[in-house]
Formats: sequence, C-alpha cells, structure tokens
Amino acid sequence: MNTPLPANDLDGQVLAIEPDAGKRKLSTAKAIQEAIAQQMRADDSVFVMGEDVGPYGGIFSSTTGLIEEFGPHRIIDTPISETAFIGTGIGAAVEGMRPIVELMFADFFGVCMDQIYNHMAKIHYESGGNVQVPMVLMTAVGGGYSDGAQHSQSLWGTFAHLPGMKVVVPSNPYDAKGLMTAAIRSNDPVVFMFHKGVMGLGWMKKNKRSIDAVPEESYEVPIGKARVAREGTDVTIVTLSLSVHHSLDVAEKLEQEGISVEVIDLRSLVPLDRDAILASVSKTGRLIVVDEDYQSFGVSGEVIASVVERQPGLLTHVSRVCVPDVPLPYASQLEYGVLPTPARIEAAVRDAVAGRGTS
Amino acid sequence: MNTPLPANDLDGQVLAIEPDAGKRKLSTAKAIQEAIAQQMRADDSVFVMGEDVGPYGGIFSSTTGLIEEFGPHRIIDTPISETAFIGTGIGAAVEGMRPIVELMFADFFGVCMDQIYNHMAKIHYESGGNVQVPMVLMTAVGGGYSDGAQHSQSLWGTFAHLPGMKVVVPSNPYDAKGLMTAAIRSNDPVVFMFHKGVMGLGWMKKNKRSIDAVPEESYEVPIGKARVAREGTDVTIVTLSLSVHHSLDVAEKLEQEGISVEVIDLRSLVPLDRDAILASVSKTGRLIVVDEDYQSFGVSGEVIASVVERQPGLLTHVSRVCVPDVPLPYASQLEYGVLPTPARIEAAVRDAVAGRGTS
Amino acid sequence: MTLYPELTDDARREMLRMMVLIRTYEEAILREYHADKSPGFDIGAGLIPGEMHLSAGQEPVAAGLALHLTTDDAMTATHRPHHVAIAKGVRLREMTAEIFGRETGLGRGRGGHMHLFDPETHFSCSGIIAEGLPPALGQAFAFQRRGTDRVAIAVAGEGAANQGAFHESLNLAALWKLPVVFVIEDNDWGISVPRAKSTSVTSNAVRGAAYGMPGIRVEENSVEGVYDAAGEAIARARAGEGPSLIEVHTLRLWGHFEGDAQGYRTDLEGVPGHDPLPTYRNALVARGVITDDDYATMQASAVERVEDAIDFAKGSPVPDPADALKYVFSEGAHS
Amino acid sequence: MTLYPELTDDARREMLRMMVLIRTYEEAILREYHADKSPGFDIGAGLIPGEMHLSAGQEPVAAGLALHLTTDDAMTATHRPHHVAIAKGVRLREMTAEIFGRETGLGRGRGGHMHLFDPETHFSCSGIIAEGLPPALGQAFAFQRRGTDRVAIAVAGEGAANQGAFHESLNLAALWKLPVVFVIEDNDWGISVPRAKSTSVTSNAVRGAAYGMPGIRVEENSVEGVYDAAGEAIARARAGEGPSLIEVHTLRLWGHFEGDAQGYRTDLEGVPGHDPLPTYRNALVARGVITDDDYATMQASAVERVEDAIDFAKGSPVPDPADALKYVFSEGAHS
Ligand SMILES: Cc1ncc(C[n+]2csc(CCOP(=O)(O)OP(=O)(O)O)c2C)c(N)n1
Ligand SMILES: Cc1ncc(C[n+]2csc(CCOP(=O)(O)OP(=O)(O)O)c2C)c(N)n1
Ligand SMILES: [Mg+2]
Ligand SMILES: [Mg+2]
Repeated sequence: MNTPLPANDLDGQVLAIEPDAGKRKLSTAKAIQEAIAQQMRADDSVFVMGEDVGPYGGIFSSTTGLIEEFGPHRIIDTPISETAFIGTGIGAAVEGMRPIVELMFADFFGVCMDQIYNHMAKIHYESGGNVQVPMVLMTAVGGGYSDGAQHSQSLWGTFAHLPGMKVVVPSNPYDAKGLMTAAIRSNDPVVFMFHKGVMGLGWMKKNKRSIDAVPEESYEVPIGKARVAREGTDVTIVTLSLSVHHSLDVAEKLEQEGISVEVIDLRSLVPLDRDAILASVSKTGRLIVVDEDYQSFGVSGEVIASVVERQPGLLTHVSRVCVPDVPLPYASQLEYGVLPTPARIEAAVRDAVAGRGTS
Repeated sequence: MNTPLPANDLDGQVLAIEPDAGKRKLSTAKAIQEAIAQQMRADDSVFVMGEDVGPYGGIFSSTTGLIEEFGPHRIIDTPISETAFIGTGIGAAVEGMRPIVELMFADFFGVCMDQIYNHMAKIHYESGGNVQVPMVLMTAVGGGYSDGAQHSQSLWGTFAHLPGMKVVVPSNPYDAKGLMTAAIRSNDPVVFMFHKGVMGLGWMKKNKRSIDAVPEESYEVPIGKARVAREGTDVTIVTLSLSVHHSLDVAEKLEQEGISVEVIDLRSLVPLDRDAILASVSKTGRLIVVDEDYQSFGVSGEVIASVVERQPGLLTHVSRVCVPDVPLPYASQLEYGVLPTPARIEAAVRDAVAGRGTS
Repeated sequence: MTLYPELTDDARREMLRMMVLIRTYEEAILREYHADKSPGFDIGAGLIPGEMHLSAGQEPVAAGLALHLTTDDAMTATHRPHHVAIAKGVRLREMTAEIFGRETGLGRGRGGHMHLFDPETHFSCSGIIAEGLPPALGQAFAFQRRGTDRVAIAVAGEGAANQGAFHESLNLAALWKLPVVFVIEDNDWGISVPRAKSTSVTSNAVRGAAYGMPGIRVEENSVEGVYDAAGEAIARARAGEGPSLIEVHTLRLWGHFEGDAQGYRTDLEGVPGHDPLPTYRNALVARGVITDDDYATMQASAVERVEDAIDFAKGSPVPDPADALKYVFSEGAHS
Repeated sequence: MTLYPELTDDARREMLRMMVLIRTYEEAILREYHADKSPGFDIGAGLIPGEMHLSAGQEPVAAGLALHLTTDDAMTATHRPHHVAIAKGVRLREMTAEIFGRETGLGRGRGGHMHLFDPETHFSCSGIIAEGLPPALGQAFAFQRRGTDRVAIAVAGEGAANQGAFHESLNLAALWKLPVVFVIEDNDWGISVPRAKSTSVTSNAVRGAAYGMPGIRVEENSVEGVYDAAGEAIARARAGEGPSLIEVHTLRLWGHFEGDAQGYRTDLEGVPGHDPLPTYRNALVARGVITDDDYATMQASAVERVEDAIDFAKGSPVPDPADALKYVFSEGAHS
C-alpha cells in the first residue's frame, strides 16, 4: 500500500514573490536562493555542495530551483560524508573557488567540526595570511517543531567561540539576501546559520516577518553591523534570528501599556557589534538577552560581559531568556517550556521595568 | 644513522613520590594515575581506553604504569578512531561498565564531538533518566610550549556550553585525584580536562604547585564546588587550571605592595559554583576573569554574567585576561603575547585597584 | 524466547507475523501522524509532531533478524527505528507513548521517535547518521568482557556506509573480534540521493573485506535471505569469531519522512509492485505454510496490539513543562 | 621541472639526491631542535620549540613521488611533513624560517612545523590525523573543474587509515573520479601502537577495493617501487580515470617525535640495518649509476642548501607580539 501524502510544499515554492504595495516580497528561503543565484551568475567559481541540495532543493529550501538553472555540475549532491565534502569545500576555496557548502543541520557539527574549526577557520591565520579560504558554510538551526535533542539546536555560540570564522545569523529575508551576498563575496570563511522558523516554509509554523520585501538587485548587508530592529527607551532586548520576531511581537504588545522596548538584532556574532549593544543600553540601562542557544557559556554571557567590562555601573537590570542548559526535549509541552517564547520574553520585560529580578 | 636521544622522562616517573615534611608529594599526573588505579582495584567494571594509554602510559602521563598492574585487557590501546572508541565507551557505560576514555588532546574534539555531545551527554536525558552513562572522558588541554593552533587549545568553554556532561578542570594534584575519583564514581558522564602545564611533567615547563601533597587513601573532591585558593579583599580573580597558579603567583607578589587578591579556583565548569563567585565579589566588588580558553562566548562572559544578572550594581570593576579570539600562534613570542601570562594578570589587577579600564 | 537456528515453517510464520505487526504499526503511526496536521501540513502540529521516518517496505530486515535474538542481545538503530525496535521486542505501549511524547513513554517524552532507549531489551537509536554504530561496539565489548555469548546488532542505512563512523566501527570491531553484526539497509536512497550518487561501489558487502570481515549482500528484500545471513553472522559472533557485515537490498515504500513528495524519485512507479509483504504472504500461502485465514488472524491480532498501544499512548499524561529540566543529570543539582 | 615517466638512471640519481637532501635536512633540524633544550629536555624551550616529528627513514616515499609532480600539482601532508614538502618543492628557506617561528616563514611564524602552507607549490599539512585528506579532494576538484590535468597527492600514515576521514575521502574521490592519489606511509607505528593493534587488515592496499579504486602496496621501502606505483597512479589521475591508493611499507628511523624514548618499540634493534639511504646508495653504486664521489657531491650540495636555509631562518626577525592578532581575518576588524 502506498501513502496518501498530504498536499504540501516542502520546497517553499508557493510562498515566493507575493507582490504587495508594489514591493516584491520573498520568503527568507527565496531570498537566500536569489542571493546564491545572483552570485553564481556573476562568478563562475561559486558553486553549491551538500546533502540534498540538488533536485530536492535543500531540506529547508535553501537551494530550491538552483539545479534547474545551474545544473548538477554546480549544484552538487554529496554522500553523507560531511568531513569529506566540507574538506572538499576548503580545498576548492584554497584554490580560488567560492564554495557554498551546506551542513544540513548545525546539530551535525560533531561529525565534521575538525574540518570547520581546525581547518576552514585556521588556515588563513596559520599561513600568515598567505592562503585565503573564501567559503560559506550554510546550516540550519533552531527548534520549535519537536525534532528532538539532535535536530533542534541553535549552537551559534559554539561556532562563535572558536576563532577564524565569521558567524552570521539573519532574521529576515532582506538581511538573509544581503548577508548571503556579503558572505559569498567575502574572502574569509563565513558560517551562515539560518533558523528554520525564519525561512517562511509552507510546512512549518512561521511568523509574519519571514516573508518580506526584498530588492531584486544584488546588495550586501555588511557583516558585523547590528540592526536596531525597533527603537525604545525603557529596556533593551539584544537578540538574534527567530527570537527577534518574538521580541518585536512582545515590544508591539507592551507598547500599548506604555512600555518602550528597544530590540537589537545582532545579525552577526563574529564580528559582534559591541558598540551597538552599548549604545542601546546607554539609553535604557536595562538589558535582556534573548537567545535560543543554550544559556551558559554562550552568547548571552558574552553580550552582558561586553557591556559591563566597558561600563560596570551602567546596567540597572540584566536578565536572560535562553534555553536553560538542557537538551531540547521532544514533547511540545517540554520544548516550549525551555524555548525563549514570547511569554517568557514578555515576563522578562515586565520584570525589568518593575525592577524585579528574574529567576 | 640513529638519533642521540636526550635524557628525558616522557613518562613523568622521576617526579613521583618525593616525601616532604612527612607528607607524600605527587605530581598531578601521578595523582590521576593513583585515582584511576584505586578505582580499578575497587571496581572491576572500570577500564581505560585511548591512544597510547598502554605501554606508553599516555602522552601526558595520565596512565603511566597502569598497564603493568592491570594488563592490556583493562588498559587498552586503541586505533586512531576517536569516534569509534569513544562510542565504545558509551556503549560499555550503558551496559554498566565504567570506562575512562582518553581523548589525547581536547583539540581533537572535532573528529568525535558527535559521540560526545549528542550521545554521551544526551542519552540520559533522552531516555528520561532510564539509561545512565557513567563514563569519564579525560583529555589534555592548554598551550605554552609552541604546539601550534591545533594542539594548544583549552576549549573548556566549548564543552561546558553543551548540556548533559559535567566538566571538571583540576589545577593541582590534590584536586586532580579527588575529582578523578569523584568522576569515576559518578553515574553521569564527566569530562575531565587536565592542563599539560599542571601535570608536573619532567619535559615541560612546570610550576611549583604541580607537585604537592596528596593523601594515599581514596577521597572525593565534590564536583561543582569552587575553592578559595587564596583569600583577599581588594580584587577577585576567578580562574581555573594553570591560570590558578599564575594568579596565585601574582597575588603573592602584589601582597607585598598591599594589594589583596582573592583567587577562586573554579575546579568545575559544569556545575558552575556561581555562589562562590558571588560570595567573593560581594567582598571585593572587583572581578577579573582569567581564562586560557578563547575570550568571547565562553567562560569569562558566563562568570561575569552570573554576577550581574543577580546583582547588577555590585561590580565596580570587571575585566578579562583570556586568549583573545585568535588561533594559538606557534612562535613563542606570539603565543606568549596571547596567553594569560602572569604579566597580563598583574597589569589587570593593578588596573582594577587603580580603577582603570583594561583594554 | 525461542531461537530458531533452522528455517522451519514455524519460523516462516513467525517472520510473516512480525512483518504484519510492523506494517500494521507503521500504518497506524502514519494515520495518527497526519490526522491533525491539516489544513496545510504543519510538521510541528498534532499529537505526533516532528519528523517521522517510517519503515514500511523494510520489514524483511527486522523480521529476518528477530528470531535470532534474545532480550539480552543489544541493538542500535537509526532515525528509522520502529521496525527493528519491534523486532527486538521493545514494548509497543511505551514506545508508542514516547512517539506521542507522553510521560509514560520510554524516555518520558524527552526522546521522541528518533531517540528510543529501552534498557530492558538493550535497544537504542540515534538520529545522527552512522553514529549509532559505535555504541553498539561498546555493548558488544561489555558482553565479551563478561564472558557471555550475547551479541549487538548495529543497523544503518546504505547512505550511512559512507560516513566515517562506519569505517571506524568496522575496523575496531574486527580488530577486537567484537560480537557485533553490522546490518546495512540498502533502500536505494539517502533522502533524495540515490545510491549511485553516494557510494563508489555497487554493494557495501564488498567493504567487509577492507576489515577482514565477512560481507554478504541479501538481494530482493528477502526475509529468508536475511534470516539465513543473520543466523550465520550471529552464530559467528556468539562463538567469539568476530563481527560480520550484512547488506540487505530492501525497499523504502514511502517517502524519506512524512511530507516528502518524492519528486526526485525515479523508481516510484515500480514501488508498490515490490512490496515485500504481499510477496511473502503469497509465497507462504502458495507453499501451504499459511492459509488466508491464518493471515487474517495475524492481521487482526496485529491490529489489536497496535491499537492497544496507540490507545495507551493517547490516554497517557503529557509531561509537565515544570519538569523539563529533570533528567539532565542523574545526580546533583542542575547547574 | 622535468617529469620522468620512465625510470631512467637520471631519475634514479635525482631520487637519491632528493633522499640525501631530506635526510640532511632532518639531521640539521634534529641538531637545532636539541641544541638548546638541555639540561633536562624542555619541549617548549630553544630556537625550535614544540613537538617535532621527523621523517628520517621515510625519504623513499617523498623521493619516489617527487619526479612525477609539477609545481602546479597539490599535496597535503601530516604532522610529519618535511620530507614530502621538500619533495614537492617547498622553498627550504621559508619552510625553515617557519619551523624557527620567524616572520619570514611560510606562515610568518603563526603556523609552525605541523602547519606549513605554501600557495606557490600548493602544499599544506595538518596536525590532525587524516584530516589533511579532505582538503586534497577540494584541490583536485578545482583542478578537475578547470579542465586541467593537475593532480593532488594526499599523504597520511597507516594509523590515519583507521580514521573516518580516510574512508569518506576515498569514497568521495572515487565517486567523483577526482584526480587524487592517496599515499599511505606505513611505518608500522602510530606513536606507540603497532599496526597489528590498530588495523584489522595487514595491508591498507586491500581497502582500495572498498571504493572501487586500485590499491597497491609497495614493499621494502623501495623508492623505485614508489616511483613506479606513483607514476602509474598519477598518470591515471591526470587522464581523468580517478583516484588510486598506494601504501608504502616504510620505516620510522627515529622516535615518533623528538624526546620519544621508544621504550615500547620492539623492532628497535633491527632499525639501523633497514635505513633506506645507505641501501639505495649502495645499490646505485653497485649498479654503476653513481660513484662514491657523486654521492659525496650530493651530500655536500645538500649540506650547503640546508645550512643556507638554517642560516636564513636564524637570521630572520622573530614576530612582534603586538602583531599576534594579525591574519585572523583577511578583511574587516578583529571582533
Ligand atoms: C550526520 C548526519 N548527516 C545528515 C543527516 C540527515 N539525514 C537524515 S536521514 C538521511 C539519509 C539517510 O540515508 P540512509 O542511511 O540510506 O538511511 P534511510 O533514510 O534510507 O533509512 C540524512 C542525510 C543526519 N541525520 N546526520
Ligand atoms: C585526530 C587525531 N588523533 C590523534 C592525534 C595524535 N597523534 C599524532 S601523530 C599520531 C600517530 C599517527 O600515526 P600514523 O598515522 O601512522 O603517522 P606516523 O606518525 O606514523 O607518521 C597520533 C595518534 C592527532 N594528531 N589527531
Ligand atoms: Mg537509504
Ligand atoms: Mg605510522
């Protein structure tokens, strides 16, 4: 017997190009595809490699349609051999090509991290700048759909801790296109981490900002500059990726109660825009870090330390809304108990303005 | 032609058991060996596995002499297949054995991290507590002898960030024995990270505290309790591993100038003894974190955040003496330019008491 | 549990019964999985959320192994674990409750469909390709050291055989003569990538020789072929003669995971005709080993067991979010 | 550079000359390494600090490859890289300056002896076992895509052949017919672990078949054997016929690294008698290919080149600690 498959659009196609008020809107997935396609047209040393990036179009639609235009010679399906094919990307980059290599889930870094952090990230330094590795390592992160402890992690803190690779984490279609364009053109290795929940996939819960206006022409969003996603005066939320949207939702809601929340979208962790963080908390004095990665020894600590090591007396309130140090649980009730949900963010903001400590 | 090998004691044997004032002194390496031997005598489910742990005795002498007592059946040399043999440790632990598995350098985690962080660390949680993994993963860390970017890293922040494994980092022989004993007896997976520079090896620059008094009988140092390595009132240094010794050296020196430095030896990162950190800075108000791991997104940020999220106004001075975000350089001049040397620590303390920011 | 060294008609019936049970189970999970994900497929919604990899078509691998194993033997499996878990004797109720994310599940809802751990039957699985193999070595190591004749079965897909962990595991197992049997389920596909685009040889069985290990390929998804090959390999392992590699040419009857439209799949048309279940049923009927009535009885009893498990799962409590941090460590405070 | 497809006497002399140059180099590094580490060996002290893995005894591998390669070909090597780096044509002065940690070094003193990168000769190495192999695939990939006949040589020890990266690399290279030649230096030891305790087969050459790739073993550390095997494999690769695997049974004449007392080593007594350098010299003298005078000339010229490189290194400036953060990224500020 065969399976009655539900109607679905795993490749995200149906979401693309919904014209609105004269502005073309794309899903984040489409925006990434477009950035890759434009750079591939402009530079024939660019190619894509990874598991299921060809006819399937990438498990999270990062490469949908590319094989039709560029063929299997430049959009290359690989065996399940992450060490070998990421290494292949490194060697090709050393020889002047510009590979975009997809690691299907960041959770799989453990089978290939040596190539990533001891090779891709260090060759430039070890060679005294004589060898460049212009490579993009693209990977999916994040939870929220019960994919369990090995397929739901964000892990950007792990990558950002290890020197020699830039780490970008877009939250929306515009940034995704511009950061991907910048990443491909960069002469340094860039890890491009997209949250499944910001891709605008048809088969996953998505937020309204995952489909948005994107210019047709090529443009770069500079790597290393945070964005003030929303201005505010009472509390600063420093965050990234999907949590930007939750934070904006909370900020919109609380505005009606007269609580003014500034939301900083980091956009990249390496380099980290410490000036932007400081500028914001200089106004608000209250800092909340919202991070879907594990809480301890990661992004949240770094953001907080970056402020207090420069201005120890500045902050009157500091808290974190992160995944506590627990593997991501499978059951929805448990998973949403540990994810940085709007409810947890809202509670943290209320505590901050009330001067209460969070626990 | 053959090589005229210099006289040396790669196995650290000559350092052991120097009686002093009636107290038996051991090197950290010997203390570890003794802990392992005692637990192996007490429990025949304990065994050791790793590269060159047999006749060689461990590249950093963690297993010297064990094969003579316990034989190749329990002190087992492995192929260079870290994924396979760490996984073997996991499976054996699941079946009730108590493996001690050595990963020769923590720098090699990239070839086997999946077994470590997605399996060893998560099985207990994923099984809802029904399956225990009582395993010790022992590994060498640290630089200072020009071993280059792939053999000099500390990386404890990377391990501590990922949930499900305890992470212990002893700084001296007494703690090393007690923590190893506790680790072997623990029903949870424990990553035991020893700095080469605290082992008391005959062939590496060593500090005076790497050989010290150690009781003969078995004892545990509880995992999760920091130690006040030195009391002081002006500045708190929170640190771990080899940097404890540098910090103590600096504290002793500055005492003569009337600067009183408290040194906290964390001893473990998971669990992290946040209470001990807070207790100390509650006295001093000044916090310096000294960490041989990379600065950003790691231990130093976490220590600082742990304080300010609880008491934002407490700290009047905060600084970090870490490895800046750069691969460890080979040339001594460069390596000692980025390591947390006594000179850098001293400068940081002077800045702290003078109320100057460090840059 | 009876072990069947010889392929008797009893064994044949047992194997068919196992295949029916597995298929019935997978069909029920399929039904429950999709029941509440519409309109518009939402992977995170419904009573069974998340990725779902079903094993329909691969029953011969599980059924051919089952009769050679006891509760004390171990097995590690993959992201597609249900069939072999059932064959290993994992309790249906607790397994199903885990898939439904319930507190009564094997992992109290913490693990999920790719993370089934059953200490009673020494069963576990992993969602990371090929990384389930090394822990099987450790179980075999413990069995060997304790002087038992217990074995560990390490299951992986043909896509996994290109992963480094496969190589390391086979070398170490052969070197130490560990009582492991590696079983590769070659269903022709690793998600959307056909074997010819992932594997430089046509059969992974030839890779056994790279480790000095017997390597055998079972063709045509033959449950009796699996039975024979597994019987020999397991006997070898029990006798202390070391590991073996078995590759079974099997069939992925459905998509890689549920929701997979399989647009990439070139062999789709022929698939239903290769379903091993009617094939084996018909063969056994033709040979007089079972009657149509016997088969109907098998089906009915399978349905009963499976629906009981589903009811158990649905009737079980969901975990309390307040307990989300429980079970990170077995002892000591959460850091 | 002349390529020698046939094994002429010129080629033989060239190979011996290369072997002499390498040995002279390693002896000089040995001398410099130990010169200032006493009293009491301190690994971090002296003009050359850190671990030091020398390749004396393994010259036949390097020399047998050298004559088939051009500057445009690529090579990736291991923690024991000097011999093959010299064979690949890496500039002695800059390589030596790197080993001495000088600003004039290949990596401006940032890399060190295990991290020699020379874009001119497409040479690189890595201190992580077997992880040097995958980047060679990428270089070969680039060569293939650009329609050139350039090849990449990927060198590793026999210990490395049990690592997952070895397996993945061979499969991918064979699958994509990449112009790579895998060269395994079997020196019987991985630090203190003999091959029989690490490898489940007696020769890694048999592992070629697991990838549908020719696998050949060169016995007795024969430089001419390497020459022949490499010649064929490289020609194959240049012709677009894909990768090959060559294992050479070679000899680790000295310790794993300097300071290694080799207490574990059971074969130590016989080692000097197996030194390939006098063996090959004597053979060529006996066959009239060279005279003793020729050999003396080779030695003298090797000493001259090597001492020039050492002098260059010693005379070069050490890096400025203030520049330690330079070269993390090629562009943009340090974060
Ligand atoms: C290390 C790793 N890489 C990639 C994946 C994503 N992935 C999940 S299943 C799968 C295909 C597996 O193919 P195969 O081993 O043949 O098993 P099958 O799904 O056919 O049963 C892939 C690539 C993963 N889970 N782990
Ligand atoms: C992944 C990894 N594991 C372990 C080591 C430590 N190590 C360095 S050299 C070596 C032995 C290598 O043996 P082989 O591959 O035979 O090379 P040889 O030293 O004999 O040239 C080991 C285990 C390492 N560098 N990387
Ligand atoms: Mg498959
Ligand atoms: Mg070797």
